[in-house]
Amino acid sequence: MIRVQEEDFDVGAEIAALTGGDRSIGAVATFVGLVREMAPVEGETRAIESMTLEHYPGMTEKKLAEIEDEANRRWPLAASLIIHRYGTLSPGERIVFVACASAHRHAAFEACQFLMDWLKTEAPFWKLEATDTGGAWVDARESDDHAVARWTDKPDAAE
Amino acid sequence: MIRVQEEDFDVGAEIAALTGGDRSIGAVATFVGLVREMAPVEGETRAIESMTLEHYPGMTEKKLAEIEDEANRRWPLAASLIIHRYGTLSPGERIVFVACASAHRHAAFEACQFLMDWLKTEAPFWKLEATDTGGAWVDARESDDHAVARWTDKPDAAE
Amino acid sequence: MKLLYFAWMRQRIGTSAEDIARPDGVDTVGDLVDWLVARDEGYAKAFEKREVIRAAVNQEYVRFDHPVNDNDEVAFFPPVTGG
Amino acid sequence: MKLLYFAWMRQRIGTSAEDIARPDGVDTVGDLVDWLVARDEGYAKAFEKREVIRAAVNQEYVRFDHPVNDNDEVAFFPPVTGG
Repeated sequence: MIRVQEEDFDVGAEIAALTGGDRSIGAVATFVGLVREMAPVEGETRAIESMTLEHYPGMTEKKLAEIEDEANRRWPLAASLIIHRYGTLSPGERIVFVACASAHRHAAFEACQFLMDWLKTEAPFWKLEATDTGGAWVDARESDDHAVARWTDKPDAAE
Repeated sequence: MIRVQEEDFDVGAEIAALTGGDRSIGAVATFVGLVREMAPVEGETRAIESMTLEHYPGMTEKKLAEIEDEANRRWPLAASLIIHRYGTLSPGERIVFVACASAHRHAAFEACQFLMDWLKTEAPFWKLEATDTGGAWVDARESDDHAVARWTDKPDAAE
Repeated sequence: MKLLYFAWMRQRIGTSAEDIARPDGVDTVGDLVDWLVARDEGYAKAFEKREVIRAAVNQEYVRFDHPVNDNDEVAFFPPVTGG
Repeated sequence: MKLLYFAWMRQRIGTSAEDIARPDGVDTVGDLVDWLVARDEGYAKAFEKREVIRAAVNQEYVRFDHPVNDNDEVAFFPPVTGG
């Protein structure tokens, strides 16, 4: 399941809903991404007042659904969930949630990491950080490209 | 932080308590282990009526604290938590919870997997599964030994 | 065709979306970029580092040699930073 | 010394804990196992597959060549299956 939303989410309730009733599940791996209060902006560490997430409505949902399908193709998941917020968030707020449930832990962990690596490099979101000196768009990180390159059989790289 | 307890725990509340206030945290990776209703018992897949976890009080807490310290030595974690239950649990119930919080996601994910791999092979717990034909002790899985062997610099292997 | 711009490309161009008739000689995404860059300074600045810009046609990532057609939705944006 | 047994070793031996005076000639964990196995069938059955049994002295994993002393807590158990 995927959700792209402005409002916050309840991690405990989401995990309970994801696994509830399916007793074939032995493992749930999850990831929560949060807005940090300090971040490197143009080479300096700056205090973040807020972060605004812009996205590409329509394409976002399409890419998230594709990425989730791909994870389900690669690993035997009983359930999976991606929630990604947009709009303006304060430090400490949740940005993203990924949960993968499976009979065993390796599938759950790997699928969860796979989804995060792909979200970072393929989902059309852009972060604008507001500091006391104005707004700065977050740069893509080379380490994220390296992270996603681990999953060698890239299913939906540019044609 | 480590906790060895008979009672259940609230995943959402635990994550909130773990990260609350520390806005240097950008990533929280968690794992929940659940009792499955079907499991291979003596070569056959059987319905599990309940699972009883026996442990070694004293040594359990010691090993969990050592494992958590080791994770914190290897990765820059802002916070970590291991909860492991003992006693008799029904299918669908939570057994174990691991959460690792860090500035970035790779440290959080890796530390969480490391802790689970070590828990599986080093923490003195034993699972007894009750089926309609009686009780059977869960066998150690060779795949868990392989999983833990990834973390090559074994810090507290047998002397 | 419908053109969409995101993040700092949107800011430099000064709009998030526009509808245009496909210009003569614009057969690929790359042709479209050339045509936009020639239009004004905002576009030129937005496409300055062309090698980092990602393009999507009808919400699929494409390379700049991908064809564009009259009714396509073509989006341009910087490297993504979600997650 | 205090001896502890867990899981199916506890069941086979029929007790979870016992206090014994360190027998003459028992200087290592392995010596202790030999001594226990000679005691009765339950112990013999519990230590049948000696190569899979894990031992802890004072709550630290040890090998069977590890020394044992008068006041040690010595635990024997099958491979762990927690997590």
